[in-house]
Amino acid sequence: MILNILIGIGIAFFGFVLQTSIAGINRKIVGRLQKRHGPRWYQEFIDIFKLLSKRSITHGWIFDFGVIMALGGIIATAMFMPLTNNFLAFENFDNFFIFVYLIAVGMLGMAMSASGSGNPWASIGVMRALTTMLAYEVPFLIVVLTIINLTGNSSLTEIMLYQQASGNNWFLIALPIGGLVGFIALMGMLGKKPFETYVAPAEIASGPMVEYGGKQLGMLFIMNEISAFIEVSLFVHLFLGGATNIFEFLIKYFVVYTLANLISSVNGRFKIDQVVKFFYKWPLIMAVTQAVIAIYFGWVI
Amino acid sequence: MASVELLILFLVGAGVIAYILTRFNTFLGSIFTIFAVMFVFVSLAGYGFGMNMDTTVNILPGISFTETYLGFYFAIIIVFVYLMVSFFHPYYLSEYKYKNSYNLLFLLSLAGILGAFYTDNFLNLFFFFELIIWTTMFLIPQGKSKEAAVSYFGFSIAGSVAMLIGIFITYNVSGTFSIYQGLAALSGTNAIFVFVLFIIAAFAKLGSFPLHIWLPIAHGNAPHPFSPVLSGALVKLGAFIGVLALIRIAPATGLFTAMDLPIGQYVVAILGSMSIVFGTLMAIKEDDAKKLLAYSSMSHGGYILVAFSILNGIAFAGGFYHILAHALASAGAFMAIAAVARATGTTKMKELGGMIHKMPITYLAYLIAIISMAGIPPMGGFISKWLIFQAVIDKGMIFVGIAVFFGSVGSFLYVFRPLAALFLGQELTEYKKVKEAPLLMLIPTFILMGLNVYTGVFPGGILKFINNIIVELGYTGIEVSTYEINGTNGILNPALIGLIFAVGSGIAFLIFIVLKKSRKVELMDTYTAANFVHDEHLLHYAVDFYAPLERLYEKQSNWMTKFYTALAEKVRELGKLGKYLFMSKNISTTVFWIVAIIIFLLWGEVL
Amino acid sequence: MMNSMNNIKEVEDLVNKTVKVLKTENIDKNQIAFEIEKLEVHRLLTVLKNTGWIQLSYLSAIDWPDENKFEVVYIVFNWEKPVYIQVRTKIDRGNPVMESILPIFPGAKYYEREAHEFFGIAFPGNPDYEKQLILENWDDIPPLRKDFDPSAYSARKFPSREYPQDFSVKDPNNKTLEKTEERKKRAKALRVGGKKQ
Amino acid sequence: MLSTKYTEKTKLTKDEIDRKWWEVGDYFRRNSLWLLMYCTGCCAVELPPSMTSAYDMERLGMGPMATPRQADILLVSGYLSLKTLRRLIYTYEQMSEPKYVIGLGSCPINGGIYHDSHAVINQLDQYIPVDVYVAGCMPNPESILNGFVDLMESIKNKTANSWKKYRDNNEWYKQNQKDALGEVIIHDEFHE
Repeated sequence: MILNILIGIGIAFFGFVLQTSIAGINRKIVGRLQKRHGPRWYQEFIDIFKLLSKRSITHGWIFDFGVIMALGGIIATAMFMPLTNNFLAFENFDNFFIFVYLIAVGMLGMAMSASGSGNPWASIGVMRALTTMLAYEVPFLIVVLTIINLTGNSSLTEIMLYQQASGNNWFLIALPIGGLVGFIALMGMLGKKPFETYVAPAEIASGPMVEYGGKQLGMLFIMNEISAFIEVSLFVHLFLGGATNIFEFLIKYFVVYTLANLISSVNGRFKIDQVVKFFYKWPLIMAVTQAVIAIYFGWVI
Repeated sequence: MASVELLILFLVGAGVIAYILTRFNTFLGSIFTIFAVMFVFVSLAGYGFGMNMDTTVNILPGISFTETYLGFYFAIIIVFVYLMVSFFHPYYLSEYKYKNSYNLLFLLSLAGILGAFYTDNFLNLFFFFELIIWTTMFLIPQGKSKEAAVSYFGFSIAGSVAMLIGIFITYNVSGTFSIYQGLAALSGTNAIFVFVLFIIAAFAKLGSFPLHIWLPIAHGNAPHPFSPVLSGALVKLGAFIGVLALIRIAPATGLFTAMDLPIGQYVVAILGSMSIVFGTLMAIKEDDAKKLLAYSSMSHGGYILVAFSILNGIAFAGGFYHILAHALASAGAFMAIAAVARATGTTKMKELGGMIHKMPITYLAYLIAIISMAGIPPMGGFISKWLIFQAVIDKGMIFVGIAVFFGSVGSFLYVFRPLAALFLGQELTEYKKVKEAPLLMLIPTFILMGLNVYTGVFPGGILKFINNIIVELGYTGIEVSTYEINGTNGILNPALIGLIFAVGSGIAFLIFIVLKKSRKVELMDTYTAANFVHDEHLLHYAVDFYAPLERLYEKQSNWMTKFYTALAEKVRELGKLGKYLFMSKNISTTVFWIVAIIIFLLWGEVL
Repeated sequence: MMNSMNNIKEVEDLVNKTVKVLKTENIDKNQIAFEIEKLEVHRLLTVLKNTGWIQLSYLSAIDWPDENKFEVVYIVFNWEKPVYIQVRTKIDRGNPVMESILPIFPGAKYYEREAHEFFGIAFPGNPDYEKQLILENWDDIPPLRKDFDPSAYSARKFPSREYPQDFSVKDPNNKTLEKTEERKKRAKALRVGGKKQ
Repeated sequence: MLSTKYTEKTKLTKDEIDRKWWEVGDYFRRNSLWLLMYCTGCCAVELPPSMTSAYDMERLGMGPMATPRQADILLVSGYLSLKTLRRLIYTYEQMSEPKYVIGLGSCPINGGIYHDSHAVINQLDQYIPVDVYVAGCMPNPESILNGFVDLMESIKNKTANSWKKYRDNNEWYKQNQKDALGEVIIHDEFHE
């Protein structure tokens, strides 16, 4: 058990390092997109360690307890994440619902400490984050319902093996509409530009993060990176057939995150009720049609 | 060998003694009630688990008891909730008008519950139900709102009448009043008829979609210590009738081929999922914390209905576990709100804020309760939701799936609202002198916190007991080993999740401790874009927390209340017509109408 | 061009008809100023408002210390006939009191507060004209009066001290600058084929 | 174009730096300076060109941040009226340490063109300590970036300790602020 826990911590740390460096590379790509030089690739690391080295302020014990609970929840989720179809910390315990609901612990921790900081902007940011979560969660779970119904097993490694076994037929190809809904929901989960209403720096002064300074903000940045790692690797395992070796995983991961980031860098920002209206109009209809087609008529490409 | 009949008689006697004692001094009376309920709970738990309660009847005429796993499971949960709530009595009873009758009615309703779950005769079941309904009907207006009692009584009576008609139909079909032979003998159209009537009774007691109007009114305005009992325990009676209807009768209506579910079951599942969605939407809008938790009970009632309408072992396990998890979570949440209401006098979120600074333990109790309500891993709610998801996904029910997923994410939203508006945020000046709840009130909060965590991390023992119930109902249970639950398409190890969550939090705590200590700053010194704001009411964001979300469904939010007022209007007009016909001024018209009615009724018989 | 000329003519006849005009001044093609008695201001403003000059564009004052007078100016504007009318009156500087025009133009509330703050003119009839609006904790005579000396105030309130002559952070033994110079020279030399300029 | 000249580096004894890793933190603090977007005066119009493609401040690791809690640099861009100075001091005290102040333009140095006005202060240094001045009545983006490089240089040489100066002789600063502003935290009818 101790060895598994160590492997889990290794996976979580690997996820953090991977996501932070890819985010740094993406900042450079977006820089080049805007015809400017763009920062160094390890700029995200420097930002995080700079934050950890500053002396910050605290608004009471709930302000710190929430941040610890948030980072703890997210690290716990990342420890369950399989990287390739045979490399994971806890054998056949990587159930899909663990990821969806342990991220909710992270979200609850951050929400609690943000509204505990006593700043109205933080509470408004938390309200927007929860509303966005309500918006993108339902279509995503409907598509995952179809996937689990087809594969008959809700553990990520089984889903990977199912996709690799049937002639490497990824669910992105087998369920095209479902894959599209999954990607839109991924954009919502990552908080990328069209759905970035809860960290809107111009409107509500960076939302929930308004009162965080040195080390709390650094820990929240780490939490943000690891949750991005969880969400993107969930997408890779569910829709792109996971990976047989680590390099395949890295390539798929990089392609998915960069695509999401590029779309985000050319987009404006929705108002919060537009986000809810959008997600309950198109992605939900597409998810339901995909589910009906796949489960009842059995037309799976 | 504790005997059920003696327990009931003991409770009735204890009620009378409690009445006399509370008349003499409320504190003493309430302490006596606590010991009475504790005695019942200990004897029930001691003998009940081994299924060797003595069910012989020698004093009470015409009453007969049998012992079933199902009945015991419900009884032990409800008696436990009663025990937890009775710790609150000493501090609340002093301000109620009829305080000495409070303890009496409290113990009488407990006697009714014991009887209801142990009887095997339909009439006794109905009699004990009426005992519970009447006692709670007198308890609710102590919270100074007559309308709550009227609406509660109206809907409960509608449910009981439907159940009574069902009982009479089973009687003239099967010839006996015994529950198990009676239901087994039903078949064909009679079965469907009784199924529908029992479902109406279940919906009325559970407060599910079509008959949910009374839930927020009754729970919202009930006296503070009684609403945890109302929503934690009494809603479970509806679940009990639901089990009788959905599993015992399970009429062989036409099969719904795609999901191989009988049509009746699927309709109940759809109604259950509608009550989840409407409960969540109404709860997000609600401003009073107790009404909000009432709507959450409505949505969790929907989960229980969906679980029981899918006919396989996984769904039943999920349903029964959800009954336990919801009972503990909503009792804990309501008691936290009651503690806040005692300290500040109001439960409106507009007027409250920053209660965490003076009542941290109540805050922790509420936090753990809502983590379980939202179905988040380390707590019990997650296990039951996971089991229900397994069942819904296996059956491939998409629209029920939408409602179930919407409910689980939505429950995170509306349970967070009181947390943010009531407990966190700026500390308002008028609540600066508020003190933490007294020690006696904190004992149940600690116990409930521990139980919520226990049911979430070690569900093995409880699921094994639930397997007995499922086998007793005639379905195959789920395989549960000490640490793992294997559903049909996945394995879950809740102890491992709890451990890993602890490891993760340990790492985060380590990072936090290693780094430099941060400077304590009081709450008013926040970033207000350099404005000098001196009034913390301006900095506390509590009023209509999810405003953009509420705007989306503002107009459609009171359809059901409009429907019921229209219905009431129709009944009043019918009454006026009757009055006009029969009580008109000249006698001749009334006599004529009476004679005409008699002739019409006897038309078939005489001629 | 044509209609704006006769607009001015109409305005002049209208104002001359209602009040005794002391002086008129044609500022530019659609703005005209009238100087009238202090008591007739309210009457003229109500007449102008009824005939279309519904917007009070600005209210302020000018300080004439040598005549010992404050000149209060009201600028009203008409949306149909685009003509600005300035109504000017002279009030005593020693005890500057001017009835408030709140009943005619409610918008004048903040203008009057500002005029009071910067000139010290009292506006009875405006309930909160004494409240401070722009200057926070002002502790001197109203600043826009001519006898107020801002540079003296600035010297008194905001002292300044001598900076050390060379304030810089460059590190002398920082060789990066010489290195970049040589690199630039070499690059230029390469461009011209190594020949020394 | 050298914007400023060099003076003697102050000798820093070991016990002044509280913990050894504080110096390691200097590398990170130097290469990721976050700017508080608090555009107080007219020099703020020079910031967008220094962020976009021609000068690109992000390659130095610098970027705009919305709140003082998260920011390292307080950029005083241009003249400071009395009311803005009150809010600036309040924001400066909300920033997390170590924090730096950059004075853009000539107004923070000697009041610039508003030196004789009753509403504008003449020297910013009297009220909050300033690390780097960038002179010029609206300095062009190149000199602004040069100022940023100067700040990074002074962090490297550990001479950018204005926040320590503010902490150590707080009374002197507070006294100056009281003389000029009367009182920093004020009550007005709009926020009661």
